[in-house]
Amino acid sequence: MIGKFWLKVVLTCSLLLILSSPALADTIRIAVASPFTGALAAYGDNVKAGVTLKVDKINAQGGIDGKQIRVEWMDEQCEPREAATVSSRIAQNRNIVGVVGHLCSSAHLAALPSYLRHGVPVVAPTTTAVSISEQTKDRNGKTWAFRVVYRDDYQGEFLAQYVSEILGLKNIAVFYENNDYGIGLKDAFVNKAQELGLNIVGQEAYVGGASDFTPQLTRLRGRNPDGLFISGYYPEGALIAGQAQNLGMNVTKFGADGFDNVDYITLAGSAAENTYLTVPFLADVAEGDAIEFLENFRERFGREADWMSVNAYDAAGILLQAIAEAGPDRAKIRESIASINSPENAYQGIAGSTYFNDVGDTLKPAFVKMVKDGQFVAAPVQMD
Amino acid sequence: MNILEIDSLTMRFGGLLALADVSFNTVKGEILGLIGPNGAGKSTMFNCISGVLKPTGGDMFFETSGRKMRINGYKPEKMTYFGVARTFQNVRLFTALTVLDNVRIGRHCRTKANFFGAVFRTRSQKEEEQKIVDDSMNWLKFVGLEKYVFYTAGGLSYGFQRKLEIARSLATEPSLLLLDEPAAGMNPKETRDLVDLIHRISDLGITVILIEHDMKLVMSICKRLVVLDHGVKIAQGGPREIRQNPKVVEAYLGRGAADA
Amino acid sequence: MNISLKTALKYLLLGAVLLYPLFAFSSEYVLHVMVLIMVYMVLAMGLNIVPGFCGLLDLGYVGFYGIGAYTAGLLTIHFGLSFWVIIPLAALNGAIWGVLLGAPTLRLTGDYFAIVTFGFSELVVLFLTNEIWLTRGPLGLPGIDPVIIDLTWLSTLIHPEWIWYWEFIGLRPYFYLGLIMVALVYVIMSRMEDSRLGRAWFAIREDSIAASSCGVNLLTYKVIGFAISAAIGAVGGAFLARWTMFLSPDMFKFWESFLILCMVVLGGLGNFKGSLAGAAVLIALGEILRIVLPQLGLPTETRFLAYGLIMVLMMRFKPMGFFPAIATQSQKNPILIKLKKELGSSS
Amino acid sequence: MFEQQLINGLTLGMIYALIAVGYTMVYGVIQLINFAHGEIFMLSAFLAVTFITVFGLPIYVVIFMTMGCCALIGVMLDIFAYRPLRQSPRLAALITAIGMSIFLQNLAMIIWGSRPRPFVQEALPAFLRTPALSFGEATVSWLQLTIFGTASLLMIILFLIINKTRVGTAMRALSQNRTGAALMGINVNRVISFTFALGSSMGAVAGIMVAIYYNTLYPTMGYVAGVKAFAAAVLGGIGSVPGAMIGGIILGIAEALGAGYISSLYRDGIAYAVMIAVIIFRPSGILGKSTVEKV
Repeated sequence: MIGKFWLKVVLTCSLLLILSSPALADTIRIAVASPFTGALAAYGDNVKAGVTLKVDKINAQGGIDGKQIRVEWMDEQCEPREAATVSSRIAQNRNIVGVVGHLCSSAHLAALPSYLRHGVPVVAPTTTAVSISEQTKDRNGKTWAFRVVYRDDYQGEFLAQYVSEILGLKNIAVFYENNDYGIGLKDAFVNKAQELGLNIVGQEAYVGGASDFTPQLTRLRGRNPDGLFISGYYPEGALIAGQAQNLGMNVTKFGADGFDNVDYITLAGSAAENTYLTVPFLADVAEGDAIEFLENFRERFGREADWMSVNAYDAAGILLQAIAEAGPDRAKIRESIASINSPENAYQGIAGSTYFNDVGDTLKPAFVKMVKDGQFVAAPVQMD
Repeated sequence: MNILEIDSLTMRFGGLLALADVSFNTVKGEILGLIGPNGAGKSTMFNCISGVLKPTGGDMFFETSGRKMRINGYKPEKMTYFGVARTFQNVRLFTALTVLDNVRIGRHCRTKANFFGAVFRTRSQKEEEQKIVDDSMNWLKFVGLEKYVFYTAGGLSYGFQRKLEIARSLATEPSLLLLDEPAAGMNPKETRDLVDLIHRISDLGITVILIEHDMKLVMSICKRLVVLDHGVKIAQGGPREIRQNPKVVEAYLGRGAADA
Repeated sequence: MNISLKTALKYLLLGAVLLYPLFAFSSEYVLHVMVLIMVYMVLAMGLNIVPGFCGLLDLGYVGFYGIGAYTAGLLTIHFGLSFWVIIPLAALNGAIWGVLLGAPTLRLTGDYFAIVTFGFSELVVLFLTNEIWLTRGPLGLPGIDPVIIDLTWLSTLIHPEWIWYWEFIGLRPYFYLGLIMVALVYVIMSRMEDSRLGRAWFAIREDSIAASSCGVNLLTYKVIGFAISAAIGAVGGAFLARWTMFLSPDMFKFWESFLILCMVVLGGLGNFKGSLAGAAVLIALGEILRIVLPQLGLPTETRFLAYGLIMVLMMRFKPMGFFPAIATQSQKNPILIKLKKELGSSS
Repeated sequence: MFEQQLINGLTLGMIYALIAVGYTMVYGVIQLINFAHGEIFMLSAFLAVTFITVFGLPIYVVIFMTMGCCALIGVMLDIFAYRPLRQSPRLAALITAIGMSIFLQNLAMIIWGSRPRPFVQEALPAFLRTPALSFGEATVSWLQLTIFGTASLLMIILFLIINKTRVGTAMRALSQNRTGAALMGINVNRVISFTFALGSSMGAVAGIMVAIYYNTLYPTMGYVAGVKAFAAAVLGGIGSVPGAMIGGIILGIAEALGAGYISSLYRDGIAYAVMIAVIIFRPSGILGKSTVEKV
């Protein structure tokens, strides 16, 4: 029996070896690590769509140095442990020269050690957690991980300022998702809001994946706020908006980039009206390549692109530009990306120009959108 | 002198009165027969004595290590520890385990190795294991199953399963053994072996209470009988008295039979 | 002759696996999967005690795994305790929770127990998620130190110049540490199985009423079994914490309990050696499906579908798993080998 | 605010009660925790939306069609997954139930995708969203009233079926003693199938109501709702149908008040904690009765 068991182990291992062995070398391979299954698969799809458009575009133009780009889609379900497995697989496969990913900050944090140890350049399209900034350098002080999105503290502060100065609200109820994103965003918002003299009338938390928010909303309603800050993602946000409406809580709602998905309006229906949100990308102020991108996206996927797709498109663009400059070599690609460090040599993507600081973070302006007549439109007043 | 005293024992299941004010004694060393038609409350009586059921009224006293104590409400494992062992009407063996393992489990309450002994294989644990095997083998030889030590219990014939169950209960070193229909389903040869086995058990000084429908068997080995019917004790005495007791005849054969 | 060839082959394979990390061609990914398999081997062996040995469905095993992992993580971060001190502490903490949960609930029938354990593991996840002051909640617990072997105190005694301080970097040391852990748990399991304790468990599983009339205290032995199982789960968790160096409550969702239960069922309820195979097969299957399914044009969800189906079909056609033998360890006990010889010579 | 929390809790409780009767009836007749019951609840929501969007049927027809479909799924579940295991140890049946639950959940994910989707609002009468009653700060919407009404009506029908019909009598007989019932000429398998059908169709209505009430449906929705409904069944005394109704309502209110006044983050924990406490301190629940194993 023991013999049988070990036989199985060895067979399995050899099978895995075969499967992970190098393929033909006339392609350049990059990996995209995101959740493609599980609760957050919907977001992963957005990233996939953005990267697909970029890669197909480059391939249609003849690839890089005549080599086609092949993308390995790595599903990590937004779970840290899975992400650690996936990152070690990517790091191990020397044919993969760079990564676009991960989607979730927690998965990204779990995956980073492997990338740093083995020297794999990573460009993250959507991870906004503040703590990532401390984990991007390897032992020799080289930055391997970059992100093309602003940090939570920035958009939280931005929102507080916008709410106070542009919307002119006074009494804010805060409803946040109890996770890294929701808490990080909320803390930055609350600090800045108090600094600005806003009155935070109540803070309530919810758990991701819940469907009934009435108990907390009932409590918040009792404090008579004139604005409701929902610090979380759109699936819960849409339900919260709807249930707030059912409870007769007709206040201005606002959220951050987690709300930027047309499904927010589909799910919340009329309750979505009068919701403001910050986004790293605004279709209405798009120009040039961005307009072309949006049209291509609509044509290809039959839905409107959201900022995740846009950022994924740009992240892939930065990685591929570095590959084109430095060739398929991980260390050289890293150097090429790290050299994009000032406004002068910034990467011109569809979400504006991107350049990185020492820890791979980027400074990008935030835009404000709102829901009006069942549509996302640019808010009448933007803030710089 | 009495090893077990049952004093107006009552067992009620909701509206059903399974045992009503039953009293009898068991003398140390005897083979007592507990008989009665189906549904008379015999197995319920065994379940009360062995701790599987907690009686709703009355008292049970049992003599253990020279002391008489009230045993109402003790758990089965405690009763086994006190010295009451039993078999079941429909054999209950650990069918997936070997014959030897079944008997070794019977030694459980007389041994004491714990987790640490098991993991570190201490000297005392090893000695105890050796002793468990030796004792178990002795009991298997006693019932005549020494050829089937490594068979799976579920694979044995019905008669052998009965014997194994007896061996397992003997392994707990009882002073009182409750046998619930041990001869059911046995052929005449096996029944003869069983009679011999019960005598040999009695010779070891173990008191036996026997539930049995085979009247010939009961009458031949029991000096004293207690008869239950519908939860009530209707008679008590030697085989001859019982056979002639009109109440007993009526209970077994129905009203009118005694008059005829 | 035939047997010796088989044995030789067995040791050859074992040797190949043992030496695998040292070969130049060894892949970090395969190593990672192998270490993961080892973690699940430990978990599956530990879980097997409850449904396999005692016949009770435990749907909350992952709760103890999580308790062990967070115990290890927090003790490392806040007190900098050594891995070797943490392992027994984590096991103890797991066992304590096992007793606390088991003692009041194990007197109930198996179905109630199943649902209580399920509720417990969900409560553990809720606790880990919501008690941010302690666990940092969904942010996860990063920055756990790797395993360190620190023998500097010894080297100062022998030769002060020597630095005996070894930090586990990469997967190779964890591979061997994992092997040692699996081996230790294996030995503990085999010794428990072939003992008064193991026999009592099997008796409970086979027929609890007969077991109690053999003098087995049902509650005590169920609680002992549950606590030991919990302790083994916690050890697996502690290893995980020091290996991945990152913990988050998501890692301990119900799905994990189901996966481990799948391994136990596949390998055979009550056969802890089968659990080793179950763990290896299911983890490897997951990795293979991750690659194969998209190439067949199937969504990756299909693999979860497959696990559910495997369970249903196993129960229908092979309820005892692929390796149904139970309580076989005693056959290797010298006492029984001797007995067998005696019986063989006498007949 | 308290009144509002109470009303919200009551609505929630009515829905739990409808799911819980499915658990409790199945447990009554075959002593099995049918973990896949929550998945039937989830499937009903998806089926309803599919019927509306694909076939354009009106909501009243869809409700009955979905009830029928779910009843069928419940019966199939019993016939293909559980019936072959009637004589097996209970562990095997329990593991099968878990396996079926995971299987159905992932099947739904493959068919309909994992994205949450809204219920088709256009299919509903518009007045449902408007307030029906209001006292003090609290309001009751027409939707909530409809849920109370439908759930109460179904409970009464269920009660009549169990207590006044032949098949109901057979169900009760079966939960007392299966062998005895079979000897009395009851077709055991048919009664069990009927029980699954009845429980599943109740769960189907609950599924549609939840999808409408929260305006969302997703493949994992059956998992948490199912466990909470089971907790309600345990609270009321498993095997007892009135118990499941009472348990559901109590749990719904406890959850709403607990989330409102104690901790919203532990609201799921409230159900689990209640369940564990009941199982430890009063395993027979509010209306259940304890049973003794026959030796």
